[in-house]
Order: sequence, then C-alpha cells, then structure tokens
Amino acid sequence: MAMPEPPFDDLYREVILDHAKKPRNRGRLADRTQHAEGMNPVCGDEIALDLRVAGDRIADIAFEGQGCSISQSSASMLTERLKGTTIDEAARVAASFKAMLIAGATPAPELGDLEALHGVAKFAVRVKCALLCWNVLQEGLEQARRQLARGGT
Amino acid sequence: MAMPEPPFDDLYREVILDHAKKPRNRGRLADRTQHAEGMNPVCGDEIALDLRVAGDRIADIAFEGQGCSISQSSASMLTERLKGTTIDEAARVAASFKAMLIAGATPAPELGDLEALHGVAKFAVRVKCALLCWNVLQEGLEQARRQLARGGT
Amino acid sequence: MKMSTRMALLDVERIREDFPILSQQVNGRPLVYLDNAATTQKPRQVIDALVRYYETSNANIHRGIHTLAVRATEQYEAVRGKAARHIGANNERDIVFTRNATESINLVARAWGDANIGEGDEIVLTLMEHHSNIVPWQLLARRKGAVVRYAGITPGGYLDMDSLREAVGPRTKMVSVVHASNVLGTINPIAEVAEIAHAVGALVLVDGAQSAPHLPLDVTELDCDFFAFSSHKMLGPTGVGVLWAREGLLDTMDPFLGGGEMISLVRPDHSTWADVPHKFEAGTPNIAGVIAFGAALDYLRDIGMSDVRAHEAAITAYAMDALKDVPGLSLHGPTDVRDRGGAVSFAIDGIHPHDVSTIVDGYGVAIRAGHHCAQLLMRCLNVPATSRASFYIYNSQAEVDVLVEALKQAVEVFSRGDARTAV
Amino acid sequence: MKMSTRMALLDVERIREDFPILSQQVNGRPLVYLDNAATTQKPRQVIDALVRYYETSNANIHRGIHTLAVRATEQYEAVRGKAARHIGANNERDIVFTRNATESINLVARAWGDANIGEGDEIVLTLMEHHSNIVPWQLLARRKGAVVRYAGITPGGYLDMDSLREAVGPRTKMVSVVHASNVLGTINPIAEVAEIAHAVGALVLVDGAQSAPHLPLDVTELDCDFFAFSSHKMLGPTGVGVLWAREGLLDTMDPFLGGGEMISLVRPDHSTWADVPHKFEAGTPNIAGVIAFGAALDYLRDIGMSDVRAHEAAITAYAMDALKDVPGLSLHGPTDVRDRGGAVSFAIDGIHPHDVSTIVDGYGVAIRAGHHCAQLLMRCLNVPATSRASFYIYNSQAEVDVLVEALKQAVEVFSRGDARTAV
Ligand SMILES: Cc1ncc(COP(=O)(O)O)c(C=O)c1O
Ligand SMILES: Cc1ncc(COP(=O)(O)O)c(C=O)c1O
Repeated sequence: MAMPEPPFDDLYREVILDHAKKPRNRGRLADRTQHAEGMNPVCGDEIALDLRVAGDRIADIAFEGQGCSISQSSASMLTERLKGTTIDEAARVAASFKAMLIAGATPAPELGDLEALHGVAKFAVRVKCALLCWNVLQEGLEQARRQLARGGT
Repeated sequence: MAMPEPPFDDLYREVILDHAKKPRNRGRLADRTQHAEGMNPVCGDEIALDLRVAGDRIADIAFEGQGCSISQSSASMLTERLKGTTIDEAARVAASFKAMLIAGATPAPELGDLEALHGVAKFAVRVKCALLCWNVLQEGLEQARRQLARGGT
Repeated sequence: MKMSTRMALLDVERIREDFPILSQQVNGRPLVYLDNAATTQKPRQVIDALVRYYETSNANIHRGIHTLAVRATEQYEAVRGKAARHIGANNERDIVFTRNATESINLVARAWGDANIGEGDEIVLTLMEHHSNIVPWQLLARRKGAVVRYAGITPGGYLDMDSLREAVGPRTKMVSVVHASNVLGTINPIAEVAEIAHAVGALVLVDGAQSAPHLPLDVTELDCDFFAFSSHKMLGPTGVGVLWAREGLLDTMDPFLGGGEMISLVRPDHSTWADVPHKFEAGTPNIAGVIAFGAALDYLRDIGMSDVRAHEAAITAYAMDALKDVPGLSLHGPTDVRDRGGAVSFAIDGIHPHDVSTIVDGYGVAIRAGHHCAQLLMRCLNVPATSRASFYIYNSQAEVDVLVEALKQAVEVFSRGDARTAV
Repeated sequence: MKMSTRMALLDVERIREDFPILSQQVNGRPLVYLDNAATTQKPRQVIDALVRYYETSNANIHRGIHTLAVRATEQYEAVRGKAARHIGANNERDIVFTRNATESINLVARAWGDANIGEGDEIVLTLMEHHSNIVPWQLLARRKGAVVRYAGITPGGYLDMDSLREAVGPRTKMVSVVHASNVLGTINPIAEVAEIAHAVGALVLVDGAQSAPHLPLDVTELDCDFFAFSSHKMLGPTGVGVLWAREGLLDTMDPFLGGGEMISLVRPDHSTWADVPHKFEAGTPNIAGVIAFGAALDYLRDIGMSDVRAHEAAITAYAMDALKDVPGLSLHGPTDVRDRGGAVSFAIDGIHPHDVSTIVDGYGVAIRAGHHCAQLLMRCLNVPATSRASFYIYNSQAEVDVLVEALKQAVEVFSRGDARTAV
C-alpha cells in the first residue's frame, strides 16, 4: 500500500528527534541549589529539573524524566539553551517559548534552536507535552528568586 | 371558540361520575373483620377498605379514600357489587375486572355495572387509578382466607 | 378571548418554526404544550447539534490524541464557559456537569455535606422545596445526626422570611432554597436569604431548576454559594445538569464519584484527584448532551433572557386573568406577576386534577397534575395535588385560550355527570 | 496484505452505510476509527431515535397524564427489558439506568457498600481494573476502614487465579472484577471468580464495560451479583449506563441519590422510597439517551452477539498477525483470540505511544495512547503508557492494513530522525 507523505514536517523536525534520542544534560546535579518536578497526569509524562544557581546565573542545569519525544526533547533543548544564562534571561526565554506555543506567536530570536518546537502549536493536545519542562523551570526559578531575595548563595 | 366534542364517551360515563359524586358505602365498619389499605404514590390516591366477613361471605363492606373520579368510583362500585357475595366470587370478580383493564378483555357479565369502567383500559396512565381498590380488596380477601383457614370468622 | 394588558414580546410564530414537535396533532387537535416546568421542548438547533456531533465529532474526551478526540474535547469544554455566562459567573472552572439538578444537589450534600455537617448541625430548607432539594438533605442528616428545619410559606404563597429567620440559627451550616417554585411560581429573594444565612456562617445553595430557564441571572448578585440547574428544562437535552460553586469552594471538597477522568494518580492504596472541575466528573460524561446544551444556551442568549422573562410575564399575567373565566377555578401562589415565574397551579371545585389533565389532554392540551414532587407544599396548601400550566418562549395567548376552553369543558363534563351529552 | 485465517463474518460495507461519521476524511485521508474501547460510533438508527424522540415524544416521564408524557414513559420503560435481555437477565425490575458504567459501580459502592462493609472487611479487585472499578472501592474503604486487596496478573496477561484465591478470605465481602480488560483484551473467567467469592459469602460485581458491547452474555451463567456497563461503548448515546443486580438485591439496598422520582412519601422528617428500580433513579433521567440506547440494543440484536463476537475475533486475529510486520512492535496481553476481546495494546521500541498516536492520526487512523485509566496495570507491565487499537463491527481487515502501514511510517520517521525525508 502506498502511503503518501504525512504532515509531520512541522512536528518531528530532525533536531527534535535528535534531542529525544540523545538527550543533553540528562541526570542529576550533586551540587544543585534548586530542584523542581512536575508531571502531566493525563499522559503520565514526568520531568525533574536540577539547577545550580550561582549569583543570578544558572551555572548548571540537568533534567530527568520520561515521556514522549516532545516532552523529552523540549527539556533537553531547554537545558542546552539556558545553561549559563541569568535567571532573568531564563524567565524571558520561558515566556517567549510559552507565547510561541500557546498564543501562536512567531518564534522570538532568543529561542534559538527551541524554534524547532514551534510546529507543536498546531497539535493542540501535544502543546502540554512541550510546556511541561517550562512549567517546572518556572517553579525552579521562583525558588531561586526567593533564595536570592533572602540573600542566599 | 368552538370546542368540538372530546373523546370521553368511554371514560367519563354517567354511572362513573355518579359514583364519584355520590360514593356508596363510604365510611368505616365498626364491626369489621378485615381492614386493608393502599395508595398510589405516583398520584397520591388512597383507598382503605373495611370488610365484615361472616362464614365465607362478605356480609358488609365500606371504603374511605381520596383521589380522582376513577379511583373513587371504582371503589364505590366495588362495594356495591361485592356486598353479600362469597369470598370466592369476590376473587373471581376482581380477576375479571383486572383482565378487563390490564389485558383489555371484553367485560365479563359478572362485572355488572363495573363494565362502565372498561373505557379506562384505553387510558394507560389511569388504569392504576381504577385498579387501586381492587388490589386493596385482594389483600383483604387474603386476610379473610387466612382467618377462615385458622377456623375463625 | 381576553385582551392582554401587555403584549408578549417574542415573535412566537417565528420561534415555533424552530420546534418541530409543536406542529403535531394530539388527539386530533394541535398540541398545546403547557408542561414546560416539567421539561421544555427542543429547537432544531439543539437537535441538529446532537446529530452533528454524532455524525462528525464523536469520540471519548480528555485523554485522546487523535483528531476526533481533540475535536470532541474542545466542543465539550467550550460549554462550561457558556453555562457560566448564563448565570453571570466568570470562571468556567467553577462549572461541574452532572446528570440533572437533582444530582447537582446530591453532589453538594455528599461532597460538601459529609465533610462539613456534624451531629446536631442544622440544614434549613423551605416547605416549598422540590423533593430533589429535600431528600438529599434528609439523607445527609440521617448519616450525620443533623437536623433539617423548614421555613414556612405565607398564605399568599410567599416564602415566610420571619420563619426563615427563626429557622436559621448558630448551628445552621446550610440554607438550601428554591429560586422559583415549580408549583406556586414564587420567585424567592435569594440575596436576602443569603444575608441571613451568611450572618451565621452558613452556605447557601440555590435550586435554580426553575429560574435558570426563565430569568436573567447573576450569581454574584444572588450572593449564593452553590447554584444547581438542569439542561432539559431550558431547551437542552435530557441527561445534563449543572452545578456552579463559588470560586475556590470546589477545591475544598472531596470527590463524589470515583473513576476515570477524575484522578491524577492511582496507586493500590490511595489515589490523588484531578483538578476541579474534572475531579467531579467521573467516567465518560454525557458528551453529546453537554455539547447540545451549548446550542440551547446559545439559543437563549440570542433571544436574550430579559426578553424571555418579559414574554413569560406577559403570558402568565394573561393566563391568570383568563383562568378566572373557568367556573370554580382558584389559583395558588402570588398574584403579582413581578414576583412569580410562569408556573401556574390551580384547583377546580369538585374535579380532581388528574381528571382535569385527562380531559384537557383530549383537547390536545398538555398540563401536569399531581404533587409536582412537592408533597410538603401540598400539605401546606391542604390539597393532595394541583393542576399546573407552565409557559415558555413558544407559548402564545391563543394557546392560553385553548386551555381555558378545555377547562370549561371539564367543568361541563363533571357538572352534567354525563360526557355523552356534554358538548 | 495478510490473509486472514478465518474471514470476518459481517458485511462490513453494508454496516458502514449505517454510520455517517465513518465516511469522513481526517487529515486528508479516510477516517480509520480504531478507538472503540474508548467509545464507539453510532448508527443512524440511534441518531434517528434521538431525533424522533425530540421531534415527536419529548416529555418528562412517570408522573404525567398527558399524551406526550405517556408516550415518553412507555418508550423509556421499554428499554429496561431490552437491556435485561442483552445480558441474559429476565427481570427488567433489576435494571437501573445510570450515567455510565462508572456511576453504576459507584452506586453499588455507596448503596450496597456503605451498609455492608465494615472496619477490617476486605474488597478484592485485580491489578487489571479500570480506575472506575478501583477508586469507588478505595473511597468506600477509606469511609469504612476496610481493606482493598488485589489479585495479580500472569506474565501472559491473564488474571492470576492463584493470587485471586489467596486474596479472597473470610473477611472478603466483595470481589469486583473486569470482564474484559480494556488494555490487555483478556476475558476473565467470571463464573470461576464467582465460585471463589461465593464460597466465602462475598458478592461479585462484574465491570462489563468492555464485554457487554462485544460478547454474548448470560448473567446467570456468569453467576455474578452485579453487572455494570455503558451505552456509549456499544453504539448507544453518551450519558447512559446500566446496573443490573441479582433478583432481590436492589430491594435490600438503601437509596443512592435522593430527589424526585425515587420517593413514595416525603414528610418533613423522613421519606419512604419508591419501588425498585425507580428508587435508584433520582431526578429526570436521560430520557432521550435511554430511548436511543434501545435502538442500539435493537441494532446489536439484529446482527446477533455471536456474529459480533466472531467478526471481532477474526479481525483481532488478523491484526495481531499483521502487526508483527511492524519493526520493533510487541503485543501486550493473551495471544489466543479465544481468550481475549478486540482491544489490542502494543509497544514500539524507542517510540513513545503518544508519538505513535500523533503520527498514525496523520494518516487518518484513530488509536488511543496512554494509561487507559489503568495505572496499576501500567505498573505491572512496567510501561508508562501503551498504544491501543480496538475494533468493532464496522472495522475491516483493510483498515488494519492502513494501521500497519501507518505504524511502519512512524518507525521510519523515528529511525531516520527527520520526517522531511521519511517517505
Ligand atoms: C424546583 C425544582 N427543583 C429541582 C428539580 C429537579 O430537576 P431534575 O429532575 O432535572 O433533576 C425540578 C424539576 O422537576 C424543579 O422543578
Ligand atoms: C473496563 C472499563 N471499565 C469501566 C469503564 C468506564 O466506563 P464509563 O467511562 O462509560 O463509565 C471503561 C471505559 O473506559 C472500561 O474500559
């Protein structure tokens, strides 16, 4: 049977599949300063993030989790993009990413490779997969901010 | 506005309305040997029957109750028809009456005036109104039979 | 024919074209459907929504990734916002879909009641409640050793506010009141009730089964804590009810039914719950019914609830006046249409309501006769049953005239004592 | 294309003409609907029954005297007998209409469970239960201080009868078991389960959500005490479930929800209940839904449940064979079609089920991916989720072929790592 080309150009981009198969920064940080986790009860996807924040900067970041290619590649690309950025920049990237997926905004330049995930916006039920790690990140950033406010690290 | 004749010839027969307005044998029997009552929870109709059974015969019978013209006239005609009959004959009349209303049987001659109620069979929701007193009667006859079996009157 | 003091506002002829059932004959005469407090008829827009759903979008919702599942989920969830807007609520998270108003009330009696009502606590109802707003509280009181108290009714058919004030006390935890009576028509002053209840820290549930279909509503103005209503009484399909709760209240409540959809994690010994409102919607819901209910809400919004109210008030005023022509007829409930909805109960001397209903049905007129699930109220009125005509957007004054003539025939039949010569 | 060892019995082409939704295109390709364990599509006979009801007979039931009310009541009540016959029961009094299988089980957990389960009593389930047959019992156990125990599953996907025998003991009061698993397909030996349960005096509830649509049934042979199922999984509308109870059992049970329809007398302090089954149907039921469910039952009866079963067995055997062609695919559950229904779960190496579902949806194929409301079973299988194809009377072998080809494309996409060059 002949199967014509399916409409996945926008979803399963090479870079996404690559991250899904070879996740970057996977594991735990022994010297983490923040830890946050989340799951998507509807589909069972799980993401845990470790951050090591030094000053106002994310000195190191790693993730663990399980789930579909979208949730895992999103997390992998997140860590790659944010390692070394300031907390404020990380928050801006998170906001841009959400705008791209929820509001359908054209990808902001600061997203870098994460732009590859913009095709997910067309797949309403998969949007939450891509967002999971970003929600977890936002919780981690909150923690880091509270700690900064208390004058820690 | 001109209202053409409604299809009630079969339901509200003269004899039925007459019994509904001037119920026969209404009240209680001070010397009753049996008492049974019933109600129709869906419409709230109530019937209570007093019997005075002497030997195997219904020496006297009376009813009390409230409800629609069908339930009340059925009870009134029941008492008129059964006063003085044997328990067995009363049971036969009850069976014939139910056959007429439930199975749509042509009225048996032994029903006498009760035949007037045969039109109720066509009004499915009103059948239970006409039957209420007969169900109560059957309970009363049961009691009477048990008493006879024990040898009492 | 009576002249109306005020003309009905709606274009009944045009509206009736949307209701296929209304063009039928019953007993050889045009159907005059005046049993709207029991359930209303459905416009083709609602029937079409059901057909469209089953012919294009049917799938189980919430957990599916495939196209139909996504489509069905979006259509279903979109109705929450419509239901919220209908009652002036702003947060669709506060809307739970149930089977009917009855289940909505039972949900509160279990999921809120079991956790918040203790021995000796008091639940205050009124004597004009529908059984659906009595029995769940009696069952709760029995489970918990609590007490059910009742506010009474004035001779004019109003809620007796003094007796309500007396019934509400320091042990009162819940005051559950009908908004518009399905028998007397009375519209109760909910905001006033809420003030009395809230003053002692009690919550207020409003049984809106007879108000949501007929009145412009704003739960903020009513100041109630729960509001329950049914789709089938407001143009929508059977099998759909709504419970609205004041913001944050659902979050504090335990689940009601357990099963699929309402969980987050299930482990052998315990489970955790999904977020509200899904926590309260166990199992596959009435997806098609909810979506078609959305079409009913759209239909009512397009007419506008104030016009619905104005039309019904006009018809009701006309009917209450016209019914006076029937010999021996007396009306129950408030006489001022500003204080009542379109359910008009009446008695006719010497004719039992069931006989009345059967006779007018012979003329194609559908009214209801019985206790209307309000036995406590029947005892207040000292009658076993009433006859009730109830109106909606598609009813005309001409239909009221048919009812009045049919009732006169009933009187005729019973006064002559012989139907064969009655006409 | 694989050759089937045994041809499907049903004339699928003719049957498909009855299902308007099946002729649509999804993502530019003909819809291949293989998510029947979630919900089935509806034949026009069922859709027409809904339309006919709303266009000719709509009225509230049970208490009305007028023509429409009588008509609606008769149509609604007639479905009880059909539902009873479908499961080999003879008494329509033993049939209660609910919203769905989930509510049927909750009804038993409340109305039977609260009166019969005490502290330290045990409820035995299996690890292959749907959440709808787990959570109600967990909630009951929490209310009463009872214990929930689980029978396990063999590596081949069967219920482990030894572990069931171990789990059932003198304190066991209820054994509640799925008849056909919605994930593994496994058909459980209910009569054997019942023997074990009845030997210690426990009752048996069968979750028939996945067997009532697919198997010829006889509750007498199964020897169970309760049987629960859903209309929407067997051609009927959403919002209708059924609970059957062994003769006499409902009479011993307290009411579940309180309200209209389910009472006999209501007094201020207490009420008495209507006879069964109405005692368990509080409020206005899903009248239209139940009546249209009658049309679904008629449709299945006309085909014949043995032919339904034979067709599905043939398709399932064909599918299990054909799926072997997909690289890296492994099946869950029994391999012998005689022991299983038409729900086929599988895993593909290196591709998450959600990705599988999204990709095959691109080819118009609707399958389900996830935990299927069976998280305990997912833990047994040691997977977070599975992909599941599930078949019904309108599915053909050609559709299985489309699924297999679409799955191969998924493998292709993921093996090349770039969808743009995948075809
Ligand atoms: C005032 C009132 N409350 C509650 C109900 C119950 O509504 P449902 O049967 O839809 O649950 C009704 C309808 O009969 C009603 O009139
Ligand atoms: C085995 C099983 N039990 C129970 C259910 C629950 O059915 P419903 O959602 O119709 O209540 C399902 C359906 O998902 C099922 O597959």
